[in-house]
Order: sequence, then structure tokens, then C-alpha cells
Amino acid sequence: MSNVELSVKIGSLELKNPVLLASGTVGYGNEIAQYTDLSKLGGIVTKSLSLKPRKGNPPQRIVETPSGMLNAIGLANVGVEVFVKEKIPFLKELNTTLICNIAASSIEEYVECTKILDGEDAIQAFEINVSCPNVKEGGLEFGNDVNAVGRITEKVRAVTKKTLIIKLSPNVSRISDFAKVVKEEGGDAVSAINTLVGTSFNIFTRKPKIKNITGGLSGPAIKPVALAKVLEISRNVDIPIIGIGGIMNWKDAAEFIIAGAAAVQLGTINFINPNAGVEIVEGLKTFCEQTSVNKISELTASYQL
Amino acid sequence: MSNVELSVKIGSLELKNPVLLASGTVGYGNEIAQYTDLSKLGGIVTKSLSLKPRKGNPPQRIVETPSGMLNAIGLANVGVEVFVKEKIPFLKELNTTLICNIAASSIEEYVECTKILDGEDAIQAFEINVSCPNVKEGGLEFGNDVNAVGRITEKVRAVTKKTLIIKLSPNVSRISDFAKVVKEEGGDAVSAINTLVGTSFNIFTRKPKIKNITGGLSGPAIKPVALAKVLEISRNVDIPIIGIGGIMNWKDAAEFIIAGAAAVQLGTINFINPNAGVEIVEGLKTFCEQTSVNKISELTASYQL
Amino acid sequence: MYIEKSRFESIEHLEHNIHLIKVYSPSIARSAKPGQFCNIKVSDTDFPLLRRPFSICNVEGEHIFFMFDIHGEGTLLLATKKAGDELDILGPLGNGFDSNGDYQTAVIVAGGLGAAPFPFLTKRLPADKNIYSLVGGRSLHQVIKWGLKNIHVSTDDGSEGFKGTIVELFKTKIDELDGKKIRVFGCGPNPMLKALQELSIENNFDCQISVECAMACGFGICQGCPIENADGGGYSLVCKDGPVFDAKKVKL
Amino acid sequence: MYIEKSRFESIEHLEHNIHLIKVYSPSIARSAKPGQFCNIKVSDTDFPLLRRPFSICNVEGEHIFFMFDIHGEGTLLLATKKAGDELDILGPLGNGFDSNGDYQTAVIVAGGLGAAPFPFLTKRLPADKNIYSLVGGRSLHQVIKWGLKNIHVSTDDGSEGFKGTIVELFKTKIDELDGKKIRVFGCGPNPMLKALQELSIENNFDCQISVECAMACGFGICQGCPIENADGGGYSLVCKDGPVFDAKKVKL
Ligand SMILES: Cc1cc2nc3c(=O)[nH]c(=O)nc-3n(C[C@H](O)[C@H](O)[C@H](O)COP(=O)(O)OP(=O)(O)OC[C@H]3O[C@@H](n4cnc5c(N)ncnc54)[C@H](O)[C@@H]3O)c2cc1C
Ligand SMILES: Cc1cc2nc3c(=O)[nH]c(=O)nc-3n(C[C@H](O)[C@H](O)[C@H](O)COP(=O)(O)OP(=O)(O)OC[C@H]3O[C@@H](n4cnc5c(N)ncnc54)[C@H](O)[C@@H]3O)c2cc1C
Ligand SMILES: Cc1cc2nc3c(=O)[nH]c(=O)nc-3n(C[C@H](O)[C@H](O)[C@H](O)COP(=O)(O)O)c2cc1C
Ligand SMILES: Cc1cc2nc3c(=O)[nH]c(=O)nc-3n(C[C@H](O)[C@H](O)[C@H](O)COP(=O)(O)O)c2cc1C
Ligand code: FES
Ligand code: FES
Repeated sequence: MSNVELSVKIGSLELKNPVLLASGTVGYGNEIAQYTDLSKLGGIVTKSLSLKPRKGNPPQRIVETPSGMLNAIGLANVGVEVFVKEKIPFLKELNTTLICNIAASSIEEYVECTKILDGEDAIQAFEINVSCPNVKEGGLEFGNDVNAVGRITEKVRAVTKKTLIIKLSPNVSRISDFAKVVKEEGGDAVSAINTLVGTSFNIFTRKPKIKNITGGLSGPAIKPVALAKVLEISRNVDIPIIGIGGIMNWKDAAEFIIAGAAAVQLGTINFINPNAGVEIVEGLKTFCEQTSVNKISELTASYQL
Repeated sequence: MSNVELSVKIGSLELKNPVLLASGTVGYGNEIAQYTDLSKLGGIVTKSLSLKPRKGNPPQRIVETPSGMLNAIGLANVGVEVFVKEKIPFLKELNTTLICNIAASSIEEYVECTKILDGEDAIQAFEINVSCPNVKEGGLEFGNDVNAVGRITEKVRAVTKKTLIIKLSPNVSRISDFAKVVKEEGGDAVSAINTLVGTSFNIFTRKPKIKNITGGLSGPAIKPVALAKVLEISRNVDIPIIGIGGIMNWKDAAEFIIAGAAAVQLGTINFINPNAGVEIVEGLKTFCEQTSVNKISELTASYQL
Repeated sequence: MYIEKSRFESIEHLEHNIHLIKVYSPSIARSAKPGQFCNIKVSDTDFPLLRRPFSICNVEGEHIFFMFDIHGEGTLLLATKKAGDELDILGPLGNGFDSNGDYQTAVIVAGGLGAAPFPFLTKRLPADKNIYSLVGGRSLHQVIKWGLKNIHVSTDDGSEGFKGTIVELFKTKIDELDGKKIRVFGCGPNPMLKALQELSIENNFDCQISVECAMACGFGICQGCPIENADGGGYSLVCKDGPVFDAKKVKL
Repeated sequence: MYIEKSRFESIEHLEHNIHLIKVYSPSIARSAKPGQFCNIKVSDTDFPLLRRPFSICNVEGEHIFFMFDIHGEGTLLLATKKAGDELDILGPLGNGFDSNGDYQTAVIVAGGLGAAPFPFLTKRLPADKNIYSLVGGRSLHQVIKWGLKNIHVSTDDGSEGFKGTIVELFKTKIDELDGKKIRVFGCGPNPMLKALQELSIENNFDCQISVECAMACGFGICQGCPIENADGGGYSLVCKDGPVFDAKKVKL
């Protein structure tokens, strides 16, 4: 019926449509599959994996904030080995593009994880989460150090031919500098943004509401910031951008695409409406039809400044 | 009736209580004085002044976002000369502490403004807004360059003995580095935070909703980020902090104080409830009474991590 | 000017999607002038964050009326209020229309919801003035006549009255009206105001237009609502210097 | 598990501040088990952002009941719903109580609003079981008896029944009850659950507790709701592995 071409390309990766579910907000696909048809989406990005399993942070891990939420899950995950053995079989059956997100505490660990996972046919692309505390260099985040991001991109690039996406931290002054180095070092795309650092206190106990003290802010509250980061990258660097941050509906998704995103990821909304992804694909299709856009890729960076 | 000591000291500045109204959200005091008794507040911070008048950005200057708003007023202001002649006489009558906020496009301009205003007895302190595009160094913000912030602090310090507060930009990776340099260069305090860079698009026209393309995000949406910045400074640098960002009520104010703030500023809430400042002073007083806090300054940085 | 906790009294549904609400707000009611507006907190929570500006549509004793259509979440919330609910209203704000002076006929030009401020103006017009109301809408359901007198209608689709815009209708009436003895009061969407402004300048009509724009505070502290001065010398603030401007003095 | 657009039917006010709502939600009603919960979108807007988890208090045909007190903005919004409003409900979620097996008497231990899941359990208890309900509250107004049977009350202030906590009351009843032939079902604030856990471990009672914690998704995708395993081997998820846990298996 509809003639709108929804497929998009990110590096060598072909996506059915530009709507992905974000890392850490969809687990390994099985729980959310009860509520939505994942095969209708562009793809899913799995929870950040590290080499060894991590049990994650002690509770309380999450708290609601105005139009947002803070989380400090602590990258709880099963580790690459269990992932390959136990999670991939189910993920294969989903008939959706599988992007594997990796988080590590050293450059070597990033490389090691990528090497192991690169052999898995089910995995079509890697998304490297650089917003993790860097154990070796004093606990600062890799994601805030442009040289570290460059080195990670270079080293991981060397061990995989699959599409390589670097997920950028928003907690920096000029995110486009990071996108630039990703491009220079051979990355295929960037995802923007990960969560903003935030906190919240209980004024009676005077303790942080989140046990980890700070957490990552997500949800509609951060949408204007995320859009500004996407736009900044789009205006300064020629690299595909996956837009993330506070997308609640197809209008928000369209806004990111217009601001420069080739595809989008949904995070927090999955917790509220696990079927949002499918609804957003539909909404984008109708929007394109009604505004005479034949290919959704034509919307990307179509801003009129 | 109440024995709670609400007064606080910021450098040599004595405030009746820790509740200030933030720059750009209270004009020069006259309009808001119709709705609230400014003499009951700790003080007010006037709209950023530059040497020459600025007419500001073309419309649309503001847009609402989830639990926040974007503004790109463009530092519209009457300039120091008119300020001294026309605004100070009214401000003097308010019986509240007057903090003068300065924004400039060069270090020389900061110094020049401070010099002129330093002679005015009505002005008790300066707040330097470093989140302005630096015309000389290619339009980047001073506020994101730790060396520039150091130099501004040093040069302005040299021309005034009044309390010197540097208002920090949140659009940086480690705000405590900026607070450190402020302290080293003789600043008395830091204000944190100014607005986050954000944007928003009309998906039908594909134009940014704000004519200036990007704007500054304020309001409850940014509160978790602001609290994390205040806490970061508090844990790393021994300097008084004025907490700002999304304060809507006394609970939010208490949260900032617990997270490290010696005083707080109210911004966006003034647009919604111009009497909020007075209500927050009352609320803090009751909170102190009920939790047996004798001096509000004891609440500062009383976090239990 | 007051921050008045007002009592929501009733809601009436006029045409398609047009609502008329009545609130008990004695302090604001007593001091309000036609053309002024109020900035209304539409919920008891922090969502939506900002107040919403609405023209004072009418005043009856200690009651005020506001007229609106459901536009977004703010107006939707307003439309679901129940009698007895409390509404936090800031007002009256802005300058209002100047209806005194040397003219015989007040020509009201209202496009769509631009009709909102005119019932109050109609009521308060000095006794010696005539009134002549030009009311336009896209089609007959968008023509809002509530509280207006001596009404001449235009619709874009011709479903009622003159087929065309309200300013086009005005043009056809110019001969009927004596240009020197009228004062024009206009309110409506920007393109309409622009056409009205041009027409008024051409014909040297005394013309006051009420403009709309995004607002945060509504009373002059945020500088969020600039309108360019016609003389090029910077901006005026719609909330404080307006919302009513001499049509010659601003750029639309 | 369903995302069911349910119809709000009615609200009843029990004790001080305790509300009981009835919704028409046939798919969830048909598949629900005692001890399960639902994650409810309390508004039609994006505010508040997250759903709110509530125990399934009772099921009657295709209707579900939820019981809550007004805690914050979410529950306030829920309490102002009107018959006919649509409520977006995700559920049934979690594992629920296991009430089958080899015991004679179900001992329900409910602290305050911890009573919420027990009307449904009471109703669905296998026919061959006896029931013995221990219900505590701070004072007589906080004691919630709705839908419970064979009730023994404690209040902290002694205003009704035993003066003391509900677990203290339980202690005084141990002799009456045969430890081997009971199964304990507990729900309430954390300190109460902790005391109950200790008592059960000491006396080797078969004990299932329903725990609460902050939640985002409610179905296992956010990992926001960990509870420490008693064996030290990491965390379980309250929403997916719980909310009902064997009292021996978790650290409170
Ligand atoms: C002085 C003045 C008088 C007004 N009088 C009336 C009136 O009598 N009746 C009426 O129906 N409307 C009037 N408006 C417009 C009215 O304020 C908007 O329709 C309303 O704010 C929409 O809110 P919303 O939440 O329903 O829409 P949303 O689109 O969800 O609002 C989002 C944001 O955009 C702003 N906004 C949206 N549309 C407008 C607009 N047209 N003008 C200014 N800001 C807008 C809102 O204030 C809000 O901040 C007036 C505006 C002004 C400035
Ligand atoms: C499995 C489960 C079952 C529950 N069953 C019931 C029930 O039957 N009746 C009932 O009254 N309450 C129940 N609760 C608690 C209920 O979810 C909270 O009271 C409610 O979320 C408060 O929302 P609010 O917006 O009114 O309060 P706010 O304090 O404004 O909520 C702010 C945030 O904190 C969270 N929160 C606040 N209190 C709690 C709490 N005690 N537990 C978990 N999260 C909380 C909210 O979900 C929200 O994200 C249950 C909780 C869980 C996890
Ligand atoms: C509970 C939670 C867990 C998350 N875990 C991860 C993660 O493991 N790896 C990662 O790269 N991003 C993680 N994120 C960040 C999201 O993928 C996304 O970048 C962010 O939430 C912003 O999008 P949103 O506003 O749509 O949620 C997590 C976010 C949330 C809310
Ligand atoms: C409309 C508007 C104008 C502002 N103008 C200034 C300004 O001139 N100088 C300045 O230092 N900060 C300015 N700010 C920033 C505020 O002082 C404050 O730092 C920010 O809004 C965060 O606080 P809030 O969330 O309470 O609003 C402005 C903020 C707003 C919303
Ligand atoms: S709306 Fe704030 S100055 Fe006009
Ligand atoms: S609440 Fe999301 S995993 Fe339990």
C-alpha cells in the first residue's frame, strides 16, 4: 500500500527501518518479545556486554525525576560467554537485526569481547559503549577523553569487519570532536547520546536516592540536549548518526531524523510502552506519506536552519 | 518565634537567607516586585549586563520542553551605563542584596564592566557569566575552556574587592576543574549551573523552534544534572557553591543545600510562581525547625554518601 | 496584578472544539481591561511547566471568561476542569485596547479565535461609539460570534457570509465606513494581522492589533516575547508593552 | 501478559486515605494469580513518566481491584479518575504466591498496605486450607481488613487489638498454630518483612514474602529492581523473579 522506503543504511548495515531499541532497555530481547513484534523493528541493541559477567550495582538502582529517570544498573550482564551460549539462540529467531553493545574497563577488554563475538553470524554490528569508568586510567570515563575514544575505535576496528558504531557520551563540551575521531579511526557511525550524569537526594536521610550516588539521566527531560548533540555532529562531521534520548513517539523520532539522525534508538519509553517501537515505525511511515517523503533517508539532516 | 539561623556567608557577602533569584529570570527587579516581597529574599541577581546595550535575539526566543524550557534571549540588556543611571535607583529601594551579573565577549569587556560597576555601593557582589560566546577566540564559549575561566577570574579579581562569584557552564566533562581554577585565581564562590545546550525542531517546517537554533535548557528537567555538578564540586573543591537548576519548591532547595550548596538561585520557577522565593524561604525554615537544624549553613554538604 | 487562586465555575462548548470557561476571580475581574490577558496554570502539578496565556474574553461582576480551542496538552487539561476546581491565574496582564478618543465606530476584525478578546471590548466600549464586527473563520464552524454585535461574517470556503478572508471582506466595506471616523481593533493569526496592518497603513486607519507569541512569564521578566519595532530600534515585549500595539509601530 | 486499555469502573474509600479501585480488564483478570501485580500508567500524558506498580488486590469475573493510599503524584492522579476513564495497565506481572502443597493453614501476615494482595489470595486459596490473618497497622485507621477472613489485629499504639507489631502478635500465636502445618504469606514494609523473615527462619516456617522496590519496567528489561540473593551469588529481579520470594532466599 505504502510506497515509502523505510530502509536505511548505516555503514554496510542495512536496516529494515530506522527504529532500533537501545542497549540496556531491552535486555536480550526475550521479555519484551511478549509485548511487541521485534521483527517489525529496524533492530535491537543488546544490553552492554563485558568479558566477564557483572552482577551490577546494589539497590536502589533507579529513581524517577521530572520527565526522566536516573539509573545506575552498573552494567549488570551475563558476560560474553553466557551470552553466546544462552542468549544468541533466542535472538536468532527474532528475525530482526542484532547489534551487540560492548562495555569494558580497558581497551584490551573491548578488543577481546569484539573478537569473540565477531565470529557469531547472528550479530550484524557492534555498538561500543565508551561511557564506562576506565579502571586503568583512574576511573575517569573513556567517553570524555577524545584520545581514548580514538584508540578504542582504532583497535576494535582492527578486529572486525562488521559495522562499528561508537556510542558517545553527552557529558562533554564538543561531542563533534569525538565523532570526528571516530570517523578518522574507521568507525562507521556514532550513537548519540548515552545518559547525562545526574543525582537526587532524599532530604530526610540526606542520602543519594541511588546507592551508586550518581546515575544516568534518560527520558524526555534530555531530549533537547540529545537533539542539540545530534545537530552539532551533523553540522560538523560527515558520519551516520543514530539519535537517542527521550524519544517517546514518532514525532520525537522524526525530530531526531530531521536534526541529523540516520536511525534512532528508543530507551526509557520501552519501560512504559513496550510496543512503542512498532507504533513509531507506523507513525513515521504515515508522516512520510503525508509530507510526500519517498525515502525516509531523505529526511535525515533535512533541517532548515 | 523561630530560632533557625537562615543567614549564610558567601565570601565576605552576608545573605539574609540562602534564597536568591537567578540572573535573567528577574529582570532588574521592578516587574517581579509587584508579586513578591523581594526584601524577604537573600538577594537578587540582575540580568547579565554587557558594556554596551544588546537588543537580543530575534523571536522565537523560548519554547517549552518536557519539564523544561529552552531560551535564547541573546543576553538582551540595557548595558552598564543605562543600568547605573536608570535601574540602580529602584534596585536600591528593594532592601535586598544586589548581585550584578556580567556577560561579555572578551576578557577586557568583563574587566571594564566590573570596574564601572564596582563604584556603585548598591552592588554587593558580582556574578560572572562565562557562558557567552567568545568573539575573539572563534565563538566557542569561555565557559568550556578552563584556562579562559582562570584568566577571567584573575583579571576581574584584580579590579574589585567585592565578592566575586563565577557562574559555571554545565556543558563540560569535569566542572570541578573549573571550580578549582576559580578558587586558585581568587574567586570567592561558584554558581552552578547555567543552562544546558539544547534544541527542538518543528517537524513540519523542519526549522528549529528557536530562531537562534540552539537555546539553554532550564527547569526541573535539568535538576538531576545540576545536583550532580554541585555534588562533584563539593566533593573536590573547597569553595562556596550557589546551587541552581530546576528548583521549584523548598524541597528542591533543600536537596541542593544538602548536595553542597551554600545558597541557591531560582530561575524558571519565577515565571510560573513569582512568589516562589518567599515561599521557599518559609519552607526551608520549617524544614530546619522540624529536623532540628539550628543554622541552615549546617545543612550545606551534609550528604551521607 | 494578582496571583489569584480562582474557582473554576463552568465550561460551555460553543462551536466545534471551542470552549468558554467561567472562573470566579474577583480581584482580577475588578481590575481587568479589554485586551488584557491572564497567564493560567492549567494543572496542580509541575506539568505542563509553563502557564498558558489567554485573553480575557469577558467579565461579569467578579467572574472572568476565557475562550479557547483544544490545541495541545495545556488546553486539554483546562477543558477537563470541573466546577469547584482551583485555578491559579496571574493577571490582568498587558496593556489592553485603548477605546477612548475621537472616533465614531469601533471596527472589530477577528480571525478565528482572535475573537476571544472582543466580547469584553464590545461590552466596555464607550457609550457614544458604534460597533461594527468583522468575524472570519475557515468555515462556518470556525466563526465565533459569542458576545459580539453587528456581525459581518467571512469564511475561506464561503460556507457562511463572504467567501474570502476577513481583511478582504473589510476592503469591500471601506466605502461604507468613514475612514476618518473609525478605529480598528484586530486580533487573529499573524498572516491576517499582517494583511490588516497593510490595509490600515494604506488607508491611514487608526488601528490597534493584539498579537500572540510564545511566552514564559507574561509580565516582563523573561524577555521571551520580543516583537520587532517598526522603526528598527530593537524589540518591544509582547507581554508588557503589548499584547496590543499600534499597527504602525511593529513589524509582523 | 497484556498491555490492556482498561476501563475505570469505580473508586471506593476504605479507611483513611485508602482507596479501592475497580477496573474492567478482562484479559488480565482471566490470567491473574494472587501475589502478582500490574504496572499502571496513571495518566494520559507523559507525566508522571513511569508506570506505577500495584498488587492485584482482587479479581471478580473480568474486573480487577487495586488498593492504594495517596502517596505522591501518581497515586493522587489515580484517585481522581472517573468511571469510564481509560487506564493503560500492563500485567499480570511477577510470579505470585504458591498456595498449593502440603500445609493446613495459610497464615497471612499483613502490615499496613501490605494487605493489598491478600483478598485475592484469600479467595483463591485451595479449598482444603484454613486461613488465619494477622493484620497490623500504626493505629486502628491503618488496619485494612477488606476482603480478609479470620482476622487478628495489632496496632503500634494499641488503639485496636494487640499493642505492638504484627510480628510480635504472630509470636504470641505460635503455640496456637502448628509450625509444621502452616505456610506463612507476608507483605508489608521492609522492617516488618525482615522481622518476619527472622521469625520464620528461626522457627523453620515455610514462608513466602512479597517485597516492594522501585521499578521502571516491571517485566525484566531494565534491571532496575534487584534484591540480593541470600547465598551471596548476585541479585534476583523483584519484578520478574518476585515479587514473592521464599523468605530464606533473599537478603532484606
Ligand atoms: C496574549 C495571548 C493571548 C492569547 N489568548 C488566547 C485565547 O484567548 N484563546 C486561545 O485559545 N488561545 C489564546 N492564546 C494562545 C494560547 O496561549 C495557546 O493556544 C496555548 O498556550 C496552547 O497551549 P497548549 O498547551 O494547549 O498547546 P501546546 O502546543 O502543547 O503548547 C506548547 C507551548 O507552546 C505555547 N504555544 C502554543 N501555541 C501558542 C500560541 N498560539 N501562542 C503562544 N504560545 C503558544 C504554549 O504556551 C506552550 O508553552 C493567547 C496567546 C497569547 C500570547
Ligand atoms: C510489586 C509492587 C506492588 C505494589 N503494590 C502496591 C499496592 O497494592 N498498593 C499500594 O498502595 N502501593 C503498592 N506498591 C507501591 C506503589 O507502587 C507506590 O506507592 C507508588 O508507586 C507511589 O507512586 P506515587 O507517584 O504516588 O508516589 P511518588 O513518591 O511520587 O513516586 C515517585 C517514584 O517512586 C516510586 N515509589 C514510590 N514509593 C514506592 C514504593 N513504596 N515502592 C516502589 N516504588 C515506589 C514510584 O513508582 C515512582 O517512580 C507496590 C509496589 C511494588 C513494587
Ligand atoms: C535502565 C537503563 C539501562 C541502560 N543500560 C545501558 C547499557 O547497558 N549500555 C548502554 O550503552 N546504554 C545503556 N543505557 C542508555 C540507553 O541506551 C540510552 O542511551 C539512554 O537511556 C537515552 O535514551 P532514552 O532517553 O530514550 O532512554 C541505559 C539506559 C537505561 C534507562
Ligand atoms: C529566560 C532565561 C534567561 C536567562 N538569562 C540569563 C542571563 O542573562 N545570565 C545568566 O547568567 N543566566 C541566565 N539564565 C540562566 C539562569 O540564571 C539559570 O542558571 C538557569 O535557568 C537554571 O536555573 P532554573 O532551572 O532554575 O531556571 C537565564 C535563564 C532563563 C530561563
Ligand atoms: S513573556 Fe516573559 S517577558 Fe514577556
Ligand atoms: S523493574 Fe525493570 S527489571 Fe524489574
